[in-house]
Amino acid sequence: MKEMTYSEAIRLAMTEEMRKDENIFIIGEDIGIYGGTFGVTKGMIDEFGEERIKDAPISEAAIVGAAAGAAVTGMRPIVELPFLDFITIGMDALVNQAAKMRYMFGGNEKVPMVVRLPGGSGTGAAAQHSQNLEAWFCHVPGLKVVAPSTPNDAKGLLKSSIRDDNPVVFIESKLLYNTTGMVEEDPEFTIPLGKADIKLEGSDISLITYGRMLKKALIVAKELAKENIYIEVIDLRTLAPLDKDTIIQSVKKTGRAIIVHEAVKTGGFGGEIVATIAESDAFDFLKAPIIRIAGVDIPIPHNKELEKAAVPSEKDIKAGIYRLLNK
Amino acid sequence: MKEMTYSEAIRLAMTEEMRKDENIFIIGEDIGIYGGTFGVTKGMIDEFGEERIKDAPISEAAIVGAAAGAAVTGMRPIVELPFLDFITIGMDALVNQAAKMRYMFGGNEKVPMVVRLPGGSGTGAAAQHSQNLEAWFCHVPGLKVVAPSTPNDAKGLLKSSIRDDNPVVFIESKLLYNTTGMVEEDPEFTIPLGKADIKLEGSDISLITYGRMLKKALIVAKELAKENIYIEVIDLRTLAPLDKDTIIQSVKKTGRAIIVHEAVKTGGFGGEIVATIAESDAFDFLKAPIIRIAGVDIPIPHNKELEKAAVPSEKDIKAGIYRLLNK
Amino acid sequence: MDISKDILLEIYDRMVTTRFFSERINEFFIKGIMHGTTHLSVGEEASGVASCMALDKGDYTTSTHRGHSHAIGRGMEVIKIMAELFGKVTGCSKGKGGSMHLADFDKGHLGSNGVVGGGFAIATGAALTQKMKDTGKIVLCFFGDGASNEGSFHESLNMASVWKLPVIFFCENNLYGVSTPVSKSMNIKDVAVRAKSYGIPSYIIDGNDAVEVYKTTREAAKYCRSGQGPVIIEAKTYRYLGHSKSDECEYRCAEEVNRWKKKDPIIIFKNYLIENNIANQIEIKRIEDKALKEIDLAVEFAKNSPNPPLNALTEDVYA
Amino acid sequence: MDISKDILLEIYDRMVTTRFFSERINEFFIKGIMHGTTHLSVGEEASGVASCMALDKGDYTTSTHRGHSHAIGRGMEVIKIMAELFGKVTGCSKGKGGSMHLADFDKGHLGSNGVVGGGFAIATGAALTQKMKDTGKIVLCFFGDGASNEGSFHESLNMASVWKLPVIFFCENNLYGVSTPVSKSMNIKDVAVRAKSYGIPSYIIDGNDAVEVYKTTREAAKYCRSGQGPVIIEAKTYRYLGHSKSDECEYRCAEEVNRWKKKDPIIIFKNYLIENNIANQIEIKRIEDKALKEIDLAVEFAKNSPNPPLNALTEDVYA
Ligand SMILES: Cc1ncc(C[n+]2csc(CCOP(=O)(O)OP(=O)(O)O)c2C)c(N)n1
Ligand SMILES: Cc1ncc(C[n+]2csc(CCOP(=O)(O)OP(=O)(O)O)c2C)c(N)n1
Ligand SMILES: [Mg+2]
Ligand SMILES: [Mg+2]
Repeated sequence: MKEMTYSEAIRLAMTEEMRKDENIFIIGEDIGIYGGTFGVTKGMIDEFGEERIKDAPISEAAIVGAAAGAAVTGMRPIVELPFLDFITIGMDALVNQAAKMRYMFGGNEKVPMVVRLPGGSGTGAAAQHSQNLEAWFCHVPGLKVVAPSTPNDAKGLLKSSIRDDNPVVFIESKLLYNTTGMVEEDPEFTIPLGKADIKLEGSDISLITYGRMLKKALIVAKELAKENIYIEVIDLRTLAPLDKDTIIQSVKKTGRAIIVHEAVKTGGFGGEIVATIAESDAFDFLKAPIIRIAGVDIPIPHNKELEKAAVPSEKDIKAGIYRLLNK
Repeated sequence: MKEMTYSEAIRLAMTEEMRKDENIFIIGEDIGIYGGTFGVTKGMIDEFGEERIKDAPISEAAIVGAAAGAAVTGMRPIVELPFLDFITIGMDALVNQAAKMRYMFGGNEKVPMVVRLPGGSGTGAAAQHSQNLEAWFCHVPGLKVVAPSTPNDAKGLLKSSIRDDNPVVFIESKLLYNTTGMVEEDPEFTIPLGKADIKLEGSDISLITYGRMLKKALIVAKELAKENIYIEVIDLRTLAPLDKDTIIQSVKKTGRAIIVHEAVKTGGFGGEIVATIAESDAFDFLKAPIIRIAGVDIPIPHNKELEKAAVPSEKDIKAGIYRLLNK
Repeated sequence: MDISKDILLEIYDRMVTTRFFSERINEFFIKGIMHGTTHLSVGEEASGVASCMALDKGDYTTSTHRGHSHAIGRGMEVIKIMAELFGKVTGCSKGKGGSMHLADFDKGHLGSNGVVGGGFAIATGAALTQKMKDTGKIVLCFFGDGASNEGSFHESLNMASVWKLPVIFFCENNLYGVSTPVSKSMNIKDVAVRAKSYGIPSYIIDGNDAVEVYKTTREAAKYCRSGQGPVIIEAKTYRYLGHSKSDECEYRCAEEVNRWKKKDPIIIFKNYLIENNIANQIEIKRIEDKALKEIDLAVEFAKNSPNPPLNALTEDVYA
Repeated sequence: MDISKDILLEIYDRMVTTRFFSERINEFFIKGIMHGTTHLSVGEEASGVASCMALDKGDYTTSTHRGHSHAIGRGMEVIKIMAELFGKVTGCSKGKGGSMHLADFDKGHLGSNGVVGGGFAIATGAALTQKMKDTGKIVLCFFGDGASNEGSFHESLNMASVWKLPVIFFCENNLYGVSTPVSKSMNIKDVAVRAKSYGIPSYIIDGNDAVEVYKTTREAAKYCRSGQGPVIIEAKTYRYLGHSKSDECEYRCAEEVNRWKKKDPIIIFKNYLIENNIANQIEIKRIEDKALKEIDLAVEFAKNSPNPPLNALTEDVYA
């Protein structure tokens, strides 16, 4: 294990895979000498050259669509968009083409591609540079959706995503790029898609989260342990396919569930998690309502204080837990 | 009241509003002499001319974006896309521009526009012409989302949508276009956005649905009434803002909830409805899990039998209800 | 450029096959015995078929909603196309795609597309593969006049030109996008003018002349293969039938249709073959009979084929 | 075309105001005391300001991520722009927009945009309003060289040309989109070439020459107002600073930057004013001092303004 940032872990995952398989290349805006909007691909052009670290024109529809076209003809492209928000321009290519090609053509093709999207607020860049739209992708059969919260998960899951024969939307959290953690160095280390990770075991409440909110959840859980409240913190890691078993088993054990995500609450992926529990046999074990602590239903504002108030705080999470326990 | 089709009701709503307010115009592909993909605007060009029934080039991004630009400068555009699926090309204009303009610029502007999208499967046109993506729009603060199930609702809600000062996504169900019903003729008749309609009262189960599934729900409810099972059928009509009160009151009364929608289950709007119930005080009244009967998680296939099997049938709904009652 | 008799007759064969196929499908829709929708290429057989015939083995194609001529042009088995339109499990897409989703990856046909403009970027990506793997193969991307107003046209042609990718963007300009004449969807007469925006060459040709279509495509393919980048070919042509099922064609006059029918691509090509002593009436007749028979057999095959089993419903969403 | 002294001096005023404003913002970001991100127009003041000054009252503008020059050019109050960047409730967007979301609907400025290419269609729609209401007003749509590769560019310019809408598509070609030089993002030298795809006129001008920018924009505006449709103006210019905060500019050489600094738009314009006896050194100095003072006051105002109240969080999502 070696300590590195989330950003370095992602770069390492790509580097290792690209060394092994020459069909892999990265396509995106300013990912070459500039190193990408968040510096994730910095330096990769020195090793892999312009042909495999492809600086594209500002053309998100063509970037995502060309990746799909390259994927069905034998390449394994990795797309990087500068901000998740701009996938709005590539939605036809992603949703109507990449996700459906295999099924629509009778299962004759594979579409091995990864679309890396830096999501989330916290940088002050406001409404068009701060969204969390994972719920959209989870509603598209044919796509897989991954959202790692730690450097090690990022590395292991990205490698699995690159090796997967389906289009994978890989959501990176901007505010995590500079966070550090211990990362497996073995180039054969991967983390399978579709497996949640219980980041902390507990008996009183199942807290289900992913991405940037994990950190806050763990802090709250540790604080509450002092009050003898034991939270089980489940990091979904992959949203589609969803690891329903882990969620349901945990809720059966604890009898209480709280879902935490950064995306705006209404229509967010939290609803899917609640429904997964509410329609399962874990329902009979429930001692309290299932609640969601999620982003406020607004476009993200620029002002720092407002921006902060738009996403769940540790206080919000704690308040939710107390609410559950008083029930 | 007068009997007319869903399609005629929509045309009448637009015609009445356009006669009253010359700022309203329709923009879309082949909506003039051709009358639109489903004939909804047929004949309108005779009354309103090319200037107000604007045939546009095949350019969905520009169509939706131009509507936004026209809206903020004093017009009240109605967009018609040939199929809901093609909004994928206009997502930036809809989500990053129209929905956010008001908030992002400090509340100084209004964006009165309606985007009419024919959704759903059943026509055999396969994966790229059959989607139900209402869940996406409900996850975008700044948008309102309407999905009428009857001709009268279509008329009343479309008029309210046109008069609304916000971008409204108005989802029409293709398979409903030729269905008939009694429609209010009073040009001042409207139905407010955000109000669900209890289409059938009942005591045993709350069935929450919208759009094309309403018909199936009512048939099932009538059949089950013969077995002394009384279903309360709630037609949401507006998905955003959601009429939580009506849902919660009903579930408090019946103690059981089943959600039915045509869209694929995973990530669908059903999750939001389940969560609305599960986190409310209706939770304490629940006698059984909350279940969703929804589309199979697949792209829509062409074959008629498969296509039919991809969306909830009356049998599926009935089975769900029996499941709930045996609990 | 000399074209061998074999190729010329094969072009004729596929053109008449497309014509008969389309007419048969049209009947089925009129009779209401076919599920879904369709967009027929009657009148456009030369542009769709002769261009495909100009490709080499291993080259790729992407097609549009109006893609039967391309599927047949690429040599896909007619029985499988017919079965697909019938939604049968023996169809090229196992009955899941229908009229707008025909593909045969082994033959390099990456598929038709229900989204207008959906193929531009896919073709560009496929061409990127050819360049990165240095295969010497090229991609032919079909599109309509209407599709050239989609943003994906612009993004893809620009990208292909910057990266000098081997792709022919082949416009079948049939003068209308559904009911909208070119004059109302763009402020220029020729789509090919747009090549200037990308610094690439273009051709404007008579899309109803199979020989010209074939020769121009071969020439463009050669240019692409040489590594100089993409090309636009604009083939002027016309569809005789409605845009899709149930189109009354109120937006155009009968006189216009009749004018174009006098330039029928199949008749023009037949006359060419006869006048140049490439084939005689008997040979021509034999090809036509064979094609008709093939359609009959395909219909037979499709009708007798089973529907996909219900468990196919959830298969092949993921690899 | 004669330009009045008042207008010339006002252009100079707004240009130096933009320069001082930008330099001050740059400092704030270097010091790390500003939240968010920014894209500065230092070196591009002539194209951004003189074009706006060529508009009439009631005309509209749409702007880009690099939009301070346009906001100032349209005569928006500097204190409100500054306050907006500070995220204060006194900002033009009540602190919710920040550097990329400046608008003043009363002044016809429909706003800058965080999405590259996001303004094309909005400008087209605003121009449609002018045409439908027959206002005689026009729209000026700013965009960058990089933005011209977005699909929305193509769709919008095509639509505007087909409908003959009164909109000037004004390209500030600063030779790069972030780190990508024009030569790597398109296979043509001049963005203006793309006007051919839409059958519309275009101009290529020295974007660092305020007088040329002003005159060309007036001329183009006249053309638009006459109902003949849209126009492209391509102004060649250069940004001195990085793309946004924390850009080392590794993708370009110091020599290039220095070459452009010799063609500084403010110095060129100052010399023009003096050489043509439009203003003397003292007048110039007075304008510059006033501008500097205005920035100081704006900073003061912004710093002393309150944050938006917490209840503003959920306000103004809907009308
Ligand atoms: C993105 C998208 N927009 C609209 C449609 C509806 N539609 C199907 S075909 C068509 C016309 C296409 O015109 P053109 O590209 O000229 O092809 P043609 O039908 O003439 O062969 C339209 C508007 C669609 N399928 N996809
Ligand atoms: C749709 C979209 N893609 C990418 C970006 C990231 N981005 C911001 S500015 C920029 C470069 C724009 O270049 P250009 O249009 O030439 O404007 P300039 O910055 O040079 O003024 C990019 C790629 C974005 N904001 N929006
Ligand atoms: Mg056409
Ligand atoms: Mg630039």
